[in-house]
Amino acid sequence: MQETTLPAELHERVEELREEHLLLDPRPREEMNRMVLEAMEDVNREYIIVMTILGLVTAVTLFGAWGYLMSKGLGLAGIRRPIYWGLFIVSFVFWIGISHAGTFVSAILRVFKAEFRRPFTRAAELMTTFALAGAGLYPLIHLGRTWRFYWMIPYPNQRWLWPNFRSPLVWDFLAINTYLLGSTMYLFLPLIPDLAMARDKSKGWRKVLYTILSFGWRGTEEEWRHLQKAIQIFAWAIIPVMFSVHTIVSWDFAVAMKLGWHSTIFGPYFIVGAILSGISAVGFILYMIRISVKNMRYFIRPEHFDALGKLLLIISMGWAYFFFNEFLLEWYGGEHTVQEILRYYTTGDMAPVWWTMVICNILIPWLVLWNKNWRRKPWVMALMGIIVNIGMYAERYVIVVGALSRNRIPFDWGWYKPSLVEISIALGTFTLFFFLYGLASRLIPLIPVWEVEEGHHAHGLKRIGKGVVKTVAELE
Amino acid sequence: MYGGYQGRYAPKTFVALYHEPDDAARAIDVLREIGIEDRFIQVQSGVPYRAEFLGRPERPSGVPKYAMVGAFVGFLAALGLYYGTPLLYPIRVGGKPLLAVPPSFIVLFELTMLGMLIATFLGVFVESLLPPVFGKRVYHPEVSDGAIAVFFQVPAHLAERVKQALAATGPSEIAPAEGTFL
Amino acid sequence: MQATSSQVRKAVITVVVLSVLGVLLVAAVGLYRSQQTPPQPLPFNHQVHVQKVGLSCLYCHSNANKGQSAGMPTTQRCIACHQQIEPTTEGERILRQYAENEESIPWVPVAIMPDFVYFSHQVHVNANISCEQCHGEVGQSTIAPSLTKKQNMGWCLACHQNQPQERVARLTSCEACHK
Amino acid sequence: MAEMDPQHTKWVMVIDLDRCNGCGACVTACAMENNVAFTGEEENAYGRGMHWLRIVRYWVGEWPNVQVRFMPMLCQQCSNAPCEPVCPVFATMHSEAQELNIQVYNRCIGTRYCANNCPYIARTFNWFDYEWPEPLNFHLNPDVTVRRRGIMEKCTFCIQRIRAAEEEARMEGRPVRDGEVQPACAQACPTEAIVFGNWQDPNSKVRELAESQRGFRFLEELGTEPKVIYLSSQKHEF
Repeated sequence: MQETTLPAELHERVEELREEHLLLDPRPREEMNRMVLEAMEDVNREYIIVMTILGLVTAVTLFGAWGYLMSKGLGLAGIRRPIYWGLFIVSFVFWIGISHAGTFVSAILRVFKAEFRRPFTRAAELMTTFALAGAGLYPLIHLGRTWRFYWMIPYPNQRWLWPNFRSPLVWDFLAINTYLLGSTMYLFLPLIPDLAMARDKSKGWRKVLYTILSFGWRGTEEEWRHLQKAIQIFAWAIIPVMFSVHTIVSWDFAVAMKLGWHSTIFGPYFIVGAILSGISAVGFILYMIRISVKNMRYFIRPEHFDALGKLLLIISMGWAYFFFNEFLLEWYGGEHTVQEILRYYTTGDMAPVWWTMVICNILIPWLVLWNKNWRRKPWVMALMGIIVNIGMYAERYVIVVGALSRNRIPFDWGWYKPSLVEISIALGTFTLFFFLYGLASRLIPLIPVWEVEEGHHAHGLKRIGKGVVKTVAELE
Repeated sequence: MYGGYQGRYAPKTFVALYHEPDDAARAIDVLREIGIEDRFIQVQSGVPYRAEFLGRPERPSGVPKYAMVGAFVGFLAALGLYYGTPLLYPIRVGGKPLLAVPPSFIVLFELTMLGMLIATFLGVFVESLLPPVFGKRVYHPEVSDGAIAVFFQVPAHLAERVKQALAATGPSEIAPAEGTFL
Repeated sequence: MQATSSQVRKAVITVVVLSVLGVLLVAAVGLYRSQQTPPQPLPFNHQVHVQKVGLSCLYCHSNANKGQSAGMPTTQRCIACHQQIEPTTEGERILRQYAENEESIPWVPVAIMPDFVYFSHQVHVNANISCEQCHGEVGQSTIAPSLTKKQNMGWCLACHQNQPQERVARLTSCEACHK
Repeated sequence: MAEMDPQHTKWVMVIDLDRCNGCGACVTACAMENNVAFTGEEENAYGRGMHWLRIVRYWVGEWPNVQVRFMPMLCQQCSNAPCEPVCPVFATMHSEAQELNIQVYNRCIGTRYCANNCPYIARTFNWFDYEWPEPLNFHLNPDVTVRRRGIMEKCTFCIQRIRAAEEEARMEGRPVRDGEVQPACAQACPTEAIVFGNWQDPNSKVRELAESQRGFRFLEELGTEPKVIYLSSQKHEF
């Protein structure tokens, strides 16, 4: 920011750096506030049409189909003996995976002080919350008797019965609730100052809404001190929670006696897979925000896609390592049933899905992401988001459905075809996610303005010899 | 504050608005030189500034204490649920002992973290006394535009002197303010 | 600013008060309805039969020590006594009508066993558990009774756990009562 | 008769594979006794049959010397059951006194985790509410719950018969006699391949048969400690 000390001949280079990096390109807070508020209040006709369609489609394909499923019985889904878990559990694991992006981008990058995170932490945290909202539906949807789900909650009752704390499903229940509550609070805390800003700047029903939601925030030294301390605690504490959530989801499979599931590497394998799909989904969401929400081209720039692309490449490599490790060890183990399962994956009926997974998760990312120019193109990263998520959906399909199709008694081998109701519900969660996200994009500031301004304060340019470099000051 | 004083000694609250932290820091020095104690000064800002930037007294936040208490409560709740409920009504499964230690770590971990996170969250509101239930508090809406608002309380007869002294620090506005600090 | 915050406060208070009232209303209606006795085909008086006449429970509910269900008295069993008594009450007149038409009395059961519960009166009666221990003081009621004791799973378990040590495991196992 | 502890029994089943000819009478009897629903031809072909007991059929040897073998497969009532710890609501649990695997239908919420974790694929799920159109409903056994949709179920060793025999024995003040309890499958087996009894009774027929040289337990290496003992003079291997 000390441009006065920079000589004129470096002007061009400085301009270049400004254009590249959001944090070197400060605009007055008022203008940023206005930009963010404009984005929120930009409820145009297109938006209303899209949201109406999304809402109606969700109501029919998700909730309508769910109601139909409940009224008739789970037989409407394509599951059968011995494939007792199907698309619902696949989708459940998938959405839990997506939900890891918010925490990863926000908490881990905050702990490691990765400055590029600043403008899109909230977009990622919103993803976490809504993906969890979608994921949380599946354990309910897939129950044979959804209306009895509350028996999993530990509460004193006339039956004198408690849930079985040995069951991985109860661990799931505890972990997902902890994560959902934790990540929602973690979304809300840094949002308070922005809501206070919105309160000061808006009128009508929005003013009432933000007055309630901002809890009378004023930005005093005390308030900031407590808020920052809390955010710090959250950032550190929510990381192990996030790791535990997907580990426990993987334990749903790994603790079972089922061959193809009983694997010691499933915990970290699932975590890396979750972050892989989550990070790539962030790329897709940022692209969507950039093209569809007003004023966002200033906040979300190629540098952010570049950074995400690098992360994605590393995580794709990590995923490939775990995948190879798992496959190789199972293969060398040489047990008959496992051999059959692996044959079923690679050359059997599951082969198209299995190879989709390999191509989408390893081949395509590795071929594309090494190139900086491609990484910097938002649409390329959006496409990567779709491709990697197709690959990750396929991975969960292979693990859940593939392993269940083969067991120790060949008489009981089976195949599985998702039914229309299942597919409809699975698609319905996607529309639900986009519907909620679209709603939130007009209700709360998508960009954490105060964090961006703080970033502006922290970043500067410094001349060294005949060049100019970026500097970062540690404010926190 | 200045409780009981009437007339020309009655306290009055003012706000001085700045756009640069340097100016705000100088203003606070000026106020202190005049003899206004730190507790009669309150700073509001749109981004967090560390206390040392503005030369304000450093005070630790109480939030970590909430976190620790919350974690402890969560831990106790988990202990009670995991080890207590099987004793209330024992149900055997799979030939396993009623009280098994290894799976308890999972329950203990999750509920400890849940307790900690909830307590931290609530701690912010309790510690900063949000939402305002004790009446109106001083506030300047320009704070959300990045301005730094320095609120101070002075006895009425000193108000003019303080205002004049502050004029040198380049505030964009000095005005009377309404409400309590809290 | 001032106006808005008071509006907000008003809105919040209204919502809270209304929802509390709503919950209370639902609870009150539920409580009231749960205390109603179902209408019976004739006003039967337990008190007269048990305290004045001195019948034992097994005289009418004669299957209680022989099988799972305690059984309701047949019309024949009622009329066996009542044909020797001049009908004075409304109930006795209705009883005669049933007897003349050779119909059984369509009693409305008060204690309904869910179909997933296995319960045998025989076992409990033979273990010397008095009827009142589970059914309460039915013998003192003057109308066809409502459930005087809340019978739910915890209530069953309270007794089953309170047994000689060597039998508790068997008595508290799920399959002891669930089928 | 030796002293037996009436508070503790261990019910076991012996299935003599050398005697089994795969007729399927046990499957039918089981369905009749336990109100097992008929799912219809189409559903059954899709793998939605509700049999608690099914005849696993497989071939041994190379063409033309192919032999067909049958193996009645049912819940093995494992002492160390993989299905039990995974149920979140204790719908499947272990009866300590009778050493049986219990499925409490009205507690089940239908996670189907137990079925995935069963190496014997012995559990079946109520995909729909099945109907017994008149006059089929007259065969329904009042001692067994009619399950509704979304519930997991499995072989119970005909617990209603065990309970009835135990109650009768208790009223008469004696232990249950060997052979007094017979599950429907054992009762229906024309070749008497299925024998049922109390392991705690040293003179019982099951005890005698189970100790024969031909005895083995299916997938014993998994450590599930099944309580169904198969007898075969040939090697059974998949």
